[in-house]
Amino acid sequence: MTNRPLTRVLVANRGEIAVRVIRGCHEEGLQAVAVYSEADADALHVRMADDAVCVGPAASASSYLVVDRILQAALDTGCDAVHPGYGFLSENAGFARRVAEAGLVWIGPPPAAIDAMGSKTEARRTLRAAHVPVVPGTVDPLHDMDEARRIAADIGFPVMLKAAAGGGGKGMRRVDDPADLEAALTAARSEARKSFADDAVYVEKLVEHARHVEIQVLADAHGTVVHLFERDCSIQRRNQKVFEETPSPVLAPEVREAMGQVACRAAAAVGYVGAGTCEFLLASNHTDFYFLEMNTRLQVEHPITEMVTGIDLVRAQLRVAAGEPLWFAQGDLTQTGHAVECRVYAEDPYAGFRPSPGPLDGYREPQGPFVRVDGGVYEGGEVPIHYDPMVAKLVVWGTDREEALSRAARALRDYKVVGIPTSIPFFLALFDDPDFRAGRYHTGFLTPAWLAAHLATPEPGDDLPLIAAAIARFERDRALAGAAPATTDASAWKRAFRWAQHHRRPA
Amino acid sequence: MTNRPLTRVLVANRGEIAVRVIRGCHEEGLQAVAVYSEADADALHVRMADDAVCVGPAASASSYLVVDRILQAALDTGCDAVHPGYGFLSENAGFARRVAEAGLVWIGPPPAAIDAMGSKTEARRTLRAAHVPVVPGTVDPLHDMDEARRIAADIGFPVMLKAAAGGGGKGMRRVDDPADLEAALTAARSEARKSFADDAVYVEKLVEHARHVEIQVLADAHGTVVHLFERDCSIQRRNQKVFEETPSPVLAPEVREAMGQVACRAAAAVGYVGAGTCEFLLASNHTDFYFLEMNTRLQVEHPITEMVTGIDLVRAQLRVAAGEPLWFAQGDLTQTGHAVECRVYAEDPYAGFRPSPGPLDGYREPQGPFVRVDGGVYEGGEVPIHYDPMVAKLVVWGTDREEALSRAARALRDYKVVGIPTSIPFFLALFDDPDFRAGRYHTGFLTPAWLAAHLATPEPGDDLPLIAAAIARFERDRALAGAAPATTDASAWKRAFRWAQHHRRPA
Amino acid sequence: MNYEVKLGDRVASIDVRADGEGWLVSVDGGPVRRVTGRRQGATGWWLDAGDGLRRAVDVALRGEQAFVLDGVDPLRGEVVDPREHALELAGGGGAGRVTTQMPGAVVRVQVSAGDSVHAGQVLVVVEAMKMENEFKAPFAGVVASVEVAAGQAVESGAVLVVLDPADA
Amino acid sequence: MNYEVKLGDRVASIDVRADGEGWLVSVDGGPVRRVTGRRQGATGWWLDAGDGLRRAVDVALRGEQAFVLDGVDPLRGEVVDPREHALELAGGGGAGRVTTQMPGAVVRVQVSAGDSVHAGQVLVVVEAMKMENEFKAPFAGVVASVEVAAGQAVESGAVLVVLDPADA
Repeated sequence: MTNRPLTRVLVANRGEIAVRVIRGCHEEGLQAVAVYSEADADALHVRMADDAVCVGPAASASSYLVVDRILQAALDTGCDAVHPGYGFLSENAGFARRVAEAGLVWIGPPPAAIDAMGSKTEARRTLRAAHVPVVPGTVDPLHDMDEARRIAADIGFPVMLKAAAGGGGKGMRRVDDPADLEAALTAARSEARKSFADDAVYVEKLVEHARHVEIQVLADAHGTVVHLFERDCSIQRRNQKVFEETPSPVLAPEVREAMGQVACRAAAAVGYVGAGTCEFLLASNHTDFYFLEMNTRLQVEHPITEMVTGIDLVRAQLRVAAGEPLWFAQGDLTQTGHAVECRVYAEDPYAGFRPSPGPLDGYREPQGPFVRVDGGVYEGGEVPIHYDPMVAKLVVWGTDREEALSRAARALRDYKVVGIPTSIPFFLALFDDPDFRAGRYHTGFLTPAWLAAHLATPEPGDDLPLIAAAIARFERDRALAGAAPATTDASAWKRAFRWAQHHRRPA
Repeated sequence: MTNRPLTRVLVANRGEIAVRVIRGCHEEGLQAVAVYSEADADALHVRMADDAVCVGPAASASSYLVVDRILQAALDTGCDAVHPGYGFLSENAGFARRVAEAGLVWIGPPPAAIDAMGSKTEARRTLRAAHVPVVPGTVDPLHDMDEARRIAADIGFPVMLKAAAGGGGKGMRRVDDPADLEAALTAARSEARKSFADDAVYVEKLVEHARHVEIQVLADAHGTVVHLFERDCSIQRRNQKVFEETPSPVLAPEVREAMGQVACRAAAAVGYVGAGTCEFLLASNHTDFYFLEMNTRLQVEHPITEMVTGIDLVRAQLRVAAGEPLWFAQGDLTQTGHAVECRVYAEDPYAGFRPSPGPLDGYREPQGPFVRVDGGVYEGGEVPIHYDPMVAKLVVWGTDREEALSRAARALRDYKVVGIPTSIPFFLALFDDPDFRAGRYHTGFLTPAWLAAHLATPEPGDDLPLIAAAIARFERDRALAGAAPATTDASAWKRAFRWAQHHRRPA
Repeated sequence: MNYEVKLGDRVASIDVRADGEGWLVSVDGGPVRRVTGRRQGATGWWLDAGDGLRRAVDVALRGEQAFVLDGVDPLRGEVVDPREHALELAGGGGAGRVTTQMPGAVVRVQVSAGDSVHAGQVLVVVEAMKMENEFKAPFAGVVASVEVAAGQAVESGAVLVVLDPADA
Repeated sequence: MNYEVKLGDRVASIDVRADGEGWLVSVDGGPVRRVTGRRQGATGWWLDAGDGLRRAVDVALRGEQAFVLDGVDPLRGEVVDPREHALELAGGGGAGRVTTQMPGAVVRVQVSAGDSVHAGQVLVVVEAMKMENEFKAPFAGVVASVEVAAGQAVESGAVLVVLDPADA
């Protein structure tokens, strides 16, 4: 691969990740062009880009997901590369191919690597051949009850029966006892047939109380593959990550080392180039781990890896895409201190995490030592209804886990979002849990019962909030009635003020 | 010294350092109480503190410098400790003694150490005895011409004659040639007598093209003294630091090691406890260095040390003041990567850095990887006229100097201060200078000629800024005339909106 | 001016009068206290109501709806001018209006005008950010009118259904 | 509406009319161009004036004074409604007013009414943030009036001295 210096990058995304990529481009001396839907015309990524193109109406399917419009925007604005961010078109191999066909550089892995990891069955086969441990079970659908019995006995109970065409929990059955296997298989097949018109079912070992631990990998086009250690993403609500940390509180150095090597092997097996993440299930013995899938793009939680390694993953992506070799080797990388990420969502933690998009009447991000906010909004802007309700990611580093958490708690309290409820209070409740504080958690930690017990709707502690609301209303009524309020734009406008000129020109 | 856990800290300062200290207190689980002058009633440090007390009118001499009022505020609000920040009362040994006499913990060095370092003559004597290199010359005033000749020949020309009672450049004479010494001494004595009614003059070696390099030290009450490496503060405008970095681009490891040991010796010589900084002149050979003075408090530029060592200096101050031993030894400390600080002032770089206090109509701080803003303002607030015109310190880390500078340039471009000019464009001009980029600079780098050559008043590059100003005025005129503007508070108020309740109570 | 303020489960009648640069405030007919303070930035207030009751809070108002951020606690409710409210009731509206909390798209309307409904019965389903939200009858009654149709986009605060209480 | 806009050394006469959600703008009598865009947050604007002339800028207005932040460049000047200006001149004010750029305290007044001054002569010294700032005569003339006294605090934009040009 030859070097191909970039000059102007189309950022095919929105929100915080578009802002993050624009920052990386600017640090590398590249221009960045934003795309936006009609609903995002006022978004921060539009304000920060060097140019911006509207690609359609609010619905993603009519804007951010329309390959032709995104490509046209890149060509119209003279871009020579496309960065897809995460989500949207980032793992769409067809889009990656179209980008290359248009003569632009794709800032992501080769389309073939996306394809290889995108098909669950193909990935399982490829990776077994590369000695990557996957969850024990069958790759192909079960033929009959005999085969089911034999394999289940082989991998050990409990096992999980899963519809091959499945998703969303349909056609899944947990089996704890060999005696229940036959009835469960019949039920699973029946449900699979009804849901997907396909009764193929396979069997997998059920990994109980597992943690979700993933490894960041980075590969260049010259054959170098390194890993940047793990992220523990086991704090999940309804299978969605909400908090991540690195190092994992439970990973022994030799397990980390093994997992890192496996991740590099998996990446190499599919000819990976760029930044990617191998997700693993870590068994409750904290030793056995199983490959789940590889995300062939930048991960939401990539900043915590940046904080402990010092490596800027977006800048690394840009350099690798330009054909540059990685400027460090595995042995140069260290994991220093501890980093955590809190995903601050426009969700009401006191109402079942109901989405709470809306205007940000007041907005002030925390700052100070080792605190970083990757956000996509500003005061006076809004969190639109149409997309992922993320406000920002709060990323905090400390010399150790305790320092990172105490600092994160401070930053959460510093974070002022006024107008819509957010998940900020949830994290403070999480940090107060002794099990969490001790690092004892798994993917099932945040049960509905836990949430109900730890999140009581706040009530005014004294009269001051009520008095404040009444005074604010009183002053608004006065201002609307034409009386001069203490501070408004209008009164500021009327104040004579001059800062521009030393003196006025003689008339 | 016994342990004395703290619970509530009075922060006897304002602006960004008050905010910084409040953050440190909150991370340590301590409450923080702010003091403020009438001019600072709307300041960020007031909003962020757990409680706040007005200590007088705008003038510092009537508020932040009034020992009795600060002490009373601490006692009235149930504080058990006082953090002085920098400036104001931070190096006032009398205040430190009063704090202790009131039964409160002083978060700073012992008053005797402040005194010892506060007197230039005493400090020179103490430190010479501790084998700390000071600028060669006399400690006591010169007796006569013979002595002047002997000593000047001894230390080598050029030398500087300085009024013992002096300051502000009065009574100072540079002497390059022995033949000029007698005339210069006569002139200096005459000027000193006229200016200070005291003709005592001493002689010092003139260290030409020197850099200002300082060492951060940290000492606990149990006899441990460590240093946290250097900061290069040679980029100065009129003897004021405006940009700092660590590591120094020119310090060899063995010089760093020697300078660090000297700083620890200096601190130990005066029984130092807490955080302090030894300032040195580094000669143009980058090997010889001379102690200048010790600042017996937190330094403005402390964040860059935090970024490369990972040590939170404010939290360290709080722990040391509570009697805790340092939790690391010299050998545990490393300097990782490179950090820079840009002091963003409300000063107009296009008008001789004239102060430009005023309202912050728009204000958005940069964010993202390895960018930190220690600020004291918010959108809709102001930089008051009465104090130091600092808006914030932009602190940026990178794996090396080049990465730190390219990232800092990005962050400076991300930084939106609307309403008053700031020194932001100056830093971008500085970063563009090839000598600066190569690390070739000394304290005389920023000459008036350099500033004139590198800062041309910006002009509109096209019609858009003029059109924007006209449209903004047009919309304001429309709004004042009562027509409905596109976006105003009033129209937002009128929009029906409800987010609180699922349904209204039946009437 | 007198306001009915509701935040969380707390309801109070608050009297506010201007007093120089501050206010005179009485809560639930209690003693009049002098409150000093000021607006700071877009939503900030720093208020001192005496007796150590002083701190920074943030207030966002939108119509009658109020959002107060006190530390990290989001307190939600409303500030009502009873005079306006009296007018509104006289006009016949307001009683049993079921409204949205967020913008979204109507997925299903499960009732029609004239239907009797029980408390908790799902009336309308609105999708926002890929989540379906059910809007239920707050009390038993009869559907007076349905204000939206399936497929329609709705703003925050939009009235979905008007209910007449069963016992009215 | 027509405005006289001055930013840096650039002066333009700009005509602005509302046009649906945008504006029709003509600069110095040139062709009318359609500008679309919107206000974003407290001071932000995103404007598209066609032909690739589009980007985010920030504008703060205070009276006739304008501050535009374009990238990192602070552009300063004024937006004047010539009709208001005509009225003001008819009232006799405005010509040779020497004004402050920042709040401060008057340290010294070095001229009196009736004094003849040369261009560049120091008239008044104002201290702000520990720095003394000299205010000089922009042209030769006669001091019509002195509006401040030593020791007095002055706001930003305050008139210090009014000068009549020597050749007027």
